Amino acid sequence: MKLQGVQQTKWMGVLVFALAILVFPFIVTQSFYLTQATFAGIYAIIAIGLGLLMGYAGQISLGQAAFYGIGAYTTSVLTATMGWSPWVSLPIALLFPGLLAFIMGYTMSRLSGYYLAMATLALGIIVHTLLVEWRGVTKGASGFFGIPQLNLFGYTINQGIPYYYLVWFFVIIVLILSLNIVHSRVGRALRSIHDSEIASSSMGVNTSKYKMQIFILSAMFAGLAGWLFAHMSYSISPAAFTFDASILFLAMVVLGGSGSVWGALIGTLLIRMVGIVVHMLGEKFPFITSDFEHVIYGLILMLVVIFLPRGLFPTVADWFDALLTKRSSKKSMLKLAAKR
Amino acid sequence: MLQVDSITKRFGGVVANSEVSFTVEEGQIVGLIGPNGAGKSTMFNMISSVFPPTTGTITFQGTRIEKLPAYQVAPLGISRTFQNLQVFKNMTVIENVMVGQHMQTKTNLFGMASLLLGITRKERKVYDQAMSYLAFFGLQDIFDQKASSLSLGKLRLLEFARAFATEPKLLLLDEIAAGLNHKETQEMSALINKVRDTGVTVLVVEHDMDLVMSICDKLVVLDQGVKIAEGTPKEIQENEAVITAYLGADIDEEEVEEEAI
Amino acid sequence: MGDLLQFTLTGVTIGSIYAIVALGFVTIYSVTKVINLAQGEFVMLGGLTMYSLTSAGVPYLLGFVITIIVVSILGWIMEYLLIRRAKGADPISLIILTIGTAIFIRGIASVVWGKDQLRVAPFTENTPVNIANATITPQAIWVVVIMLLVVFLLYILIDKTMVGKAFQASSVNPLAARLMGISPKRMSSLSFTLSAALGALAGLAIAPIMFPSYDMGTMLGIKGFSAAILGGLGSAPGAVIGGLLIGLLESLGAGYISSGMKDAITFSAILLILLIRPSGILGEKSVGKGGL
Amino acid sequence: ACSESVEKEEAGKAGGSAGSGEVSEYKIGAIYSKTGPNSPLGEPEWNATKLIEEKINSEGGINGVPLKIILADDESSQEKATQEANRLINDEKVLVLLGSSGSGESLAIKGIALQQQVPMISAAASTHIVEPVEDAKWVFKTPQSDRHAVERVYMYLNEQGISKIGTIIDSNAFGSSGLEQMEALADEYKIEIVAKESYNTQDPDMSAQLTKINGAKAEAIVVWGTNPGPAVVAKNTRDLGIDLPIIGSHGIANQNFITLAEAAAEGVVIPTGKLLFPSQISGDDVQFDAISSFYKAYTDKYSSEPTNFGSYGYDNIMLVIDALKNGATDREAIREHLENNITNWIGTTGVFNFSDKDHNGLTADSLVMAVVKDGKWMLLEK
Amino acid sequence: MNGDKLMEVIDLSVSYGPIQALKGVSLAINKGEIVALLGANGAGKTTLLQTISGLLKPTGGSIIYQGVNIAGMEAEKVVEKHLVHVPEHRQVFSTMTVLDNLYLGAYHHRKKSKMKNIEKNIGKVFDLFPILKDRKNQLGGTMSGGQQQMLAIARGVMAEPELLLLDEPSLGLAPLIAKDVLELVRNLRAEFGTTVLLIEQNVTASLKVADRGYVISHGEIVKSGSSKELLNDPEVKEAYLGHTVN
Ligand SMILES: Nc1ncnc2c1ncn2[C@@H]1O[C@H](COP(=O)(O)OP(=O)(O)OP(=O)(O)O)[C@@H](O)[C@H]1O
Ligand SMILES: Nc1ncnc2c1ncn2[C@@H]1O[C@H](COP(=O)(O)OP(=O)(O)OP(=O)(O)O)[C@@H](O)[C@H]1O
Ligand SMILES: CC(C)C[C@H](N)C(=O)O
Ligand SMILES: [Mg+2]
Ligand SMILES: [Mg+2]
Repeated sequence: MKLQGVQQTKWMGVLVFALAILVFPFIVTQSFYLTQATFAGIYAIIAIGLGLLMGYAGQISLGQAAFYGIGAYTTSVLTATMGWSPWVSLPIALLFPGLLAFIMGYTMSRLSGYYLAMATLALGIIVHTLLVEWRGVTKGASGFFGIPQLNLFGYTINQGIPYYYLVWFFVIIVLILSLNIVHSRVGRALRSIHDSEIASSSMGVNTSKYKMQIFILSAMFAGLAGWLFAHMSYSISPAAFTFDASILFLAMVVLGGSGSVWGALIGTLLIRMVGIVVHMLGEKFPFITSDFEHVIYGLILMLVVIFLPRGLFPTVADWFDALLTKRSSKKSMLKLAAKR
Repeated sequence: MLQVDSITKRFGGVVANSEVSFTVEEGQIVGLIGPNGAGKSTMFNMISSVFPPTTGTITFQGTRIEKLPAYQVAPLGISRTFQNLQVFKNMTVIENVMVGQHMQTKTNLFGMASLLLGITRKERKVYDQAMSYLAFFGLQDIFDQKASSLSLGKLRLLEFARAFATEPKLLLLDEIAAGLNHKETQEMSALINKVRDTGVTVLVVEHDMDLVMSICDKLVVLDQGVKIAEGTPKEIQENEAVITAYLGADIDEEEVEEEAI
Repeated sequence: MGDLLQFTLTGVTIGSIYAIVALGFVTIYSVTKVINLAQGEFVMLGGLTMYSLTSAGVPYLLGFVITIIVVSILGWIMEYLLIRRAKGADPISLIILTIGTAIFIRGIASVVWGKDQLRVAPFTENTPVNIANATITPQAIWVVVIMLLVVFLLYILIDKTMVGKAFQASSVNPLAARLMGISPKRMSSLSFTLSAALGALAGLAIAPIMFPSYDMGTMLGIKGFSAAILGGLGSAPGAVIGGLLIGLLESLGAGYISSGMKDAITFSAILLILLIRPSGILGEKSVGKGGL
Repeated sequence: ACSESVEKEEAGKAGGSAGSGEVSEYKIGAIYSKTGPNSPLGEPEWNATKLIEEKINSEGGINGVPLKIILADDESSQEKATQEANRLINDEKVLVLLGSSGSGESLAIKGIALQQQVPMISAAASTHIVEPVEDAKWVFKTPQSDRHAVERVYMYLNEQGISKIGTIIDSNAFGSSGLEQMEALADEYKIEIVAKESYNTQDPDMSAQLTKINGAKAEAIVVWGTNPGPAVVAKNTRDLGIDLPIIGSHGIANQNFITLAEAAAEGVVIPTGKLLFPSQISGDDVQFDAISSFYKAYTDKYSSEPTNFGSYGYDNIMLVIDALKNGATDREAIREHLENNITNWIGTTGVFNFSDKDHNGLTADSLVMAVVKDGKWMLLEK
Repeated sequence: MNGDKLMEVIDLSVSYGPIQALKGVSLAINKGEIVALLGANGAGKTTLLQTISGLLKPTGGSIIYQGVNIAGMEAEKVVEKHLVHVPEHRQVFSTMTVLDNLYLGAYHHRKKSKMKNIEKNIGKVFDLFPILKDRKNQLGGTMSGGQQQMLAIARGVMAEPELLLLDEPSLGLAPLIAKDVLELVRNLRAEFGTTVLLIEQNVTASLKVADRGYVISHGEIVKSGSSKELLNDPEVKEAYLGHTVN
């Protein structure tokens, strides 16, 4: 059902995307790319949640890695130390980050802007410190090891194609969930908060409730990613859940475009791609080392913000729209132009 | 319907409102006027619960509202527009109005996320309803434009339409005609009347005396935070205190004319 | 008791380092509303440039001056090439822009200076001074002195001069500022140059203490940012209070509670303070009636 | 990311893989942290590996089959290590995986090696890499474990008659697993840890922690970390006028520590492999030949010191070559060979005795104590 | 009061992207004149003022001010020529005090050590708007709508304008004050010979203070004449006054 003038989910897009996911391992068979794609999926889940938080609740989080880490450590402790089944620990790995977000969100509701960013940064650092110091539970800085693999119907989900499908299965679920939220009345309400919080509250939108819900949801997404990451790896360590990781997630969202769910996904893939391209260049030209990767990575961040301030996806989507509407009417072209 | 009872609001040393009381009866158009800084917007903000009064009570249809958060006042049936426009710039015209209808449907974030197909039917209903509101305000032709591309006059209308879409019982309009020229102001007057005729009570703040005098059933006049008069437009126009504080004598129009050139 | 004094001296030293970095944040923020997360990289460049100059045999004082000039120029370039072109991007994107810049600078620095920590000589003879059973090195005293000097000058500049008002005006309302004859672009580039100079100064002051290396900027950036926020964004005295507070929390936390938990202690305290004062210790509550 | 393999695609197909029959080359994968924070470790390991590859191939390979080592850089990141491990095992079909330099990365790879049943030899310190052995069937390692280093330090302390120590560790993986071992072995060596402090790698000042250690009446300060932390510790200790002996870890067995700490470095004692000062090793040491020939070859080629890390890289590849030479040419056979046939095997790190109970195969004797004297590391005579 | 041209706008064009907002506007203002600019919403009035003051760059045409073409000159340079623009929507510095706002109005002649002059001017604007004096330490953004408008005008006066561009100065002002503001325009001229270009939605009132007026529509000047002429022009009445000729 097409409602003109209203943002709606393009189910066609989701379908095409899902198909692409499905056939990817048949086209690209190298294990290297498959691992890359699996990691990309894990990060995409975090980025989509963070994108909701940034683009729709208008909040920045400099500590998303904390929730990711809590998800990963929760399931690691429950399965490796306490012997639970990973499937039973999955809800707990979502619950804990969500709960923390709830408590944090509750106390942080008085903060805004950079002060809120500071609070999330603090959260990230506190959680990281606890992961390092609470050695009795987390086994400290050298990391938690011996995390069991996932089993499904007696079949072990190994790294490689099985894990790739598992991860992307969850990505698609998260994607659909998020698209639904964004294109519902709640999403609309959230977008309105972005433009004028005061006006939306006088429309009866309970802004702090929605912000809180999104914060919790994004934390749970990160927790899910943590769960996936833990059971893929034999060991995890606090080093994966640092400020740098939080920044990386942020960069993914901004690159892709924080105003859209697809943007976060695209941004994630893009960042992975940069890594791969530099890796390949490195094989051709030995002087391109990983140091160079950072230089190029920094460069790309700079260029995107300067030339595509809204991020990659919305800009490209607009070009696309413009192309499509070109023939339909001159009027809409003018409208588009006026937007610029 | 609305009862404002000895409201005082202080900002540090500044007393924006002092012991102000007045009532608004159902179905009326009431004007709140007074010189700049009299405390009109402050009063509006307290009625719509943007911030609470320092002392005093505000009762709306029997409910005390002065301490409620803003989003809880809206469901009771109070809606408002803003002196400095607060449209949702990055949304289309119809989406703006649909946010206005936020309260007409329920379902929270998690319920929403899990519903796949059910929502579209509901969406359709909201959409059609929004369209009819737009038609009411003459905005139907530009329903899919981004709000940021509209001219000032249209923006004022959009704010109005959005506030109306919350299906309020009481509508607060803060300088809704500011920046409109004479002709547009007249159109706005007509629209306010039309809205009242649908059964909505209206409270307006406005400096355009032509508009105020022509549509209001009752006027409340503030000056430096204090209520100095209350009555029908006719009474107010003749009230000495109001003339010296606010309206100014009509005679000087001719003076100006003589001096010119 | 002697311990307390020692912890306090140490806290003040570390805190002063954070404070100088925070002052860089404040300088840029108060003009452009940009949070420049590459501020730590200016500090790093200051330390490493000085290293290269002194090891090339440039006299100490001359090296000092050249370092500040070189880094200032880099700050100016950053503003001219990047920030200016990204006007219209929202604050989050701008943060990402500065992060991108930081990563870029760090990458280049690791190619130029390698990855090892380097040693830079102290300003003066560095025999520790004994104060009632506690010691402090002359270089640490230099750090504190420089910090105080900087905050004093900044305070005068921002709060007492027309330039300071112009700084603020360009950030509050650039359009109106232009109509008053203030060029927000010039102010923006001035603020970046100035804060790069501050960064370089910080780098010079702390290089003899903490062995500069290409990756020192991140930590300093985080702590400086935290100090600036804690003090109340945009307030120079606030940045100093924030920096000293964090330094003291760290050293007292490490001294009396647990050095492993010192970051958790410090940042929990920051959270707590923000809950009580949501706009930082000296921060103004954001004003403007919005649409009311 | 830089992986030094030429004609990779081709080789992947030709495959010197686990299969038997006519083999064109032996393919080995090595993941070392050539860049990132662990680069001081990874760089010499990487160099040593290349050195051996060239040497073997110039001598006509192993039993006529050339050796092909695919080197990969994990940039000191677990995630990258995982990706590279998957690539080397599945795409390149290597026989053995070497690396990585850091404990965290090694543990990450360990999971994959176990899943895919590929023998792996790590160059990192943590004991968890090979313990418990039941959970490390395919995993071996050559560097002395933290346990060895701590044992060596404790032996030294006992000799000196010091029984109360204050520890200060880097709060990263290296430091904390050092502390873990210090705690675990304290009773056995009758050492009392009177203060446990830590710092973050980039912290500018550690006076607070040191004041606390001093106040706790420690008789020595043990600092477990890599540069620059220990240099700051040394400097702060001397600036504070604290007159306690400082004992470091093998993590600072390099000249840079001395460059940074300057005068404060004087007298600092550490446990280290012998490769730190080949010229000071006595001629009758069983490792003498191995160490001096490797040292010479390395310094000739790279004109830099191989450091202890070079020795791990060297031993790792040499162990594999030993297996191949002895006809163990598939994954399972190499594992069997490493577990069963490495006894009294002389490497540059130490003398190895692998078994199904011990996949590290070293004792604390493989470490010696060194002290800074006149700006140089010197062997500490007993 | 005639002949001595202070500013002449010749064939000025301005575009927002593909949309042309001004299409060859020409007008002239003599020294000491008060000129009204009339036009419907979106006609291009604000655009014209912003182009004159340098906030917008024209795509064509010239603006000769005191014999110099200032078209395309940066806004911050234009104001140094004592060509001062009081913009639409007040644009006060919301987080700065009233006093700081006023000081900034005089920013462009800070160098000539005219501090004494500045103090004098502040006294003067305080006389004009006593509320500003009472609230001199209140933050601009917390003032009421009308108070902010007064502050914006006062800030403009602080710049010692020779040519003052006023964009809807009485927007949101109470009727009494609105009259005062128009009165002020005449006082400025009387006292300092300030020339004024004025935009007002209240066409009658603005034509009453102005000597002459221009009517702009869809980016083009469609009419001009003395205030009397325009006031009595049937088309003007029809279009802007809303009531038909009686
Ligand atoms: N946050 C605040 N801090 C200090 N004073 C304030 C604040 N908000 C409003 N005021 C003062 O309170 C008084 C009332 O302001 P209010 O905005 O209600 O006036 P108003 O009647 O709406 O005027 P206008 O017609 O000019 O919009 C003014 O003197 C104003 O300066
Ligand atoms: N930033 C902008 N981007 C695109 N179009 C614009 C922009 N600003 C103004 N316009 C368009 O330019 C035209 C002239 O606008 P302008 O603001 O000059 O009108 P005005 O006469 O001042 O109207 P008002 O009485 O509403 O203030 C209008 O059609 C408007 O939509
Ligand atoms: C310094 C080294 C001994 C570190 C060690 N390889 C590790 O586990 O990280
Ligand atoms: Mg008001
Ligand atoms: Mg206008």
